[in-house]
Amino acid sequence: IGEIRRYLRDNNPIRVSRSLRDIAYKALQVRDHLMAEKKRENEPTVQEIARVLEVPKEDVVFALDAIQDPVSLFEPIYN
Amino acid sequence: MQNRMELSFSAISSNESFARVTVAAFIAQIDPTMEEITEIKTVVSEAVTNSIIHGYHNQSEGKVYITASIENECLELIIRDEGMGITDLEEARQPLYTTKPELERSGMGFTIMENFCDEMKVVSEPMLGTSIFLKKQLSTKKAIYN
Amino acid sequence: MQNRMELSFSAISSNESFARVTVAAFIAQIDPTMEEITEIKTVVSEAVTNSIIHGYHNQSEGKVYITASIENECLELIIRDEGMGITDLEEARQPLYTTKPELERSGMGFTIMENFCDEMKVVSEPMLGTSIFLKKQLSTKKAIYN
Ligand SMILES: Nc1ncnc2c1ncn2[C@@H]1O[C@H](COP(=O)(O)OP(=O)(O)O)[C@@H](O)[C@H]1O
Ligand SMILES: Nc1ncnc2c1ncn2[C@@H]1O[C@H](COP(=O)(O)OP(=O)(O)O)[C@@H](O)[C@H]1O
Ligand SMILES: [Mg+2]
Ligand SMILES: [Mg+2]
Repeated sequence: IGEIRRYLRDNNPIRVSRSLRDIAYKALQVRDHLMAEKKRENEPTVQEIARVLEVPKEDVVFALDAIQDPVSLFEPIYN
Repeated sequence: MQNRMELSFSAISSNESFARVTVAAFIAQIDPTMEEITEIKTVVSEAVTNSIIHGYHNQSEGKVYITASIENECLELIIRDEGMGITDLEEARQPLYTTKPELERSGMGFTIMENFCDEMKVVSEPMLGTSIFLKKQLSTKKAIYN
Repeated sequence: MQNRMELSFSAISSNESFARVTVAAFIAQIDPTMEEITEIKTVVSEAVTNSIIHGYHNQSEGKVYITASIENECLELIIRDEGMGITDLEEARQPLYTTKPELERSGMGFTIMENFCDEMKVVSEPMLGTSIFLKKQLSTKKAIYN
């Protein structure tokens, strides 16, 4: 099993694209959690989310871009 | 204190998300909300896309230039190209006006930039290029916790 | 095809993680492995920190300049400052050599950069500044699925 694991690790390294998506989904979960928890009006800031995830805030921004859904951004303007 | 950065990159569309992330990471330092980040990323996307597809006609030669500075939670952005420029600026800024109707979201770039920022100025010279000056006041932490 | 970017920013330490993410976002386009991106971020951190704390003595005046280009999955990085420069380069590059022993990981910056890259060249001129030239070959996805 150790050998298989090593084979998988050496031959199928985790690509950045996947890791970014993982961080991004976690960031969204944290955001929702913070919003529900505090019943607040304002969205949490990037820094608050970064603190929970224990990564630099720049990394949160970077990761979120990987799952950005551009279409949804424009709905408020068209409506 | 003022913090400043200048960026230039090859005018190819795979650099759009790079440009967006760079500006967003720069302003991450002053702790914006997710919403502000999204707005700024959208604005950068629109301006950079315009430079690449209209300014340089997707020719992949040429560069896009971005300057960002932050002072007192106010972001100033300049997005510039040395492309073909715009002949009739007033017309170009009209909602839904586009010279490339085959694209998605046609004609809304300038309208989006104007809406997501507090100030927008466009300077363009045919054959010399286009510069977009944008200002956006970000909410401070103080304002949020008041 | 070559893709290129140039970045400059105020030499303040809050820009370190900005610089790291910017370079990471640039190379993310060719989807490197996590290990490669971690190495590159570390290298950028070391070089940028050196420019800020040694080159400019943490004076927050001055700028740090980064150029990155990718061609055939080979990354070329230049990280440059216009700070005080290094008098004895050979000595400076020795593992554990440092002029600021109070810092973390003292004296290992050059050693780390050298180890995480395929090539490193340092050019420095007292009173004019320091440039670090780095090359790193990244793995392609094709190579992996072979
Ligand atoms: N950087 C630029 N260089 C040249 N022309 C531009 C530039 N930016 C915008 N334009 C012109 O302005 C028009 C409107 O731009 P925009 O509102 O973003 O809509 P769209 O990009 O969908 O056409 C474009 O169709 C183009 O003719
Ligand atoms: N950009 C620079 N400008 C001036 N001096 C530098 C620069 N980079 C490195 N040095 C000198 O080289 C020494 C070794 O650098 P490094 O290996 O990164 O270790 P450290 O930063 O921990 O001192 C530094 O202590 C400093 O004297
Ligand atoms: Mg447009
Ligand atoms: Mg060092």
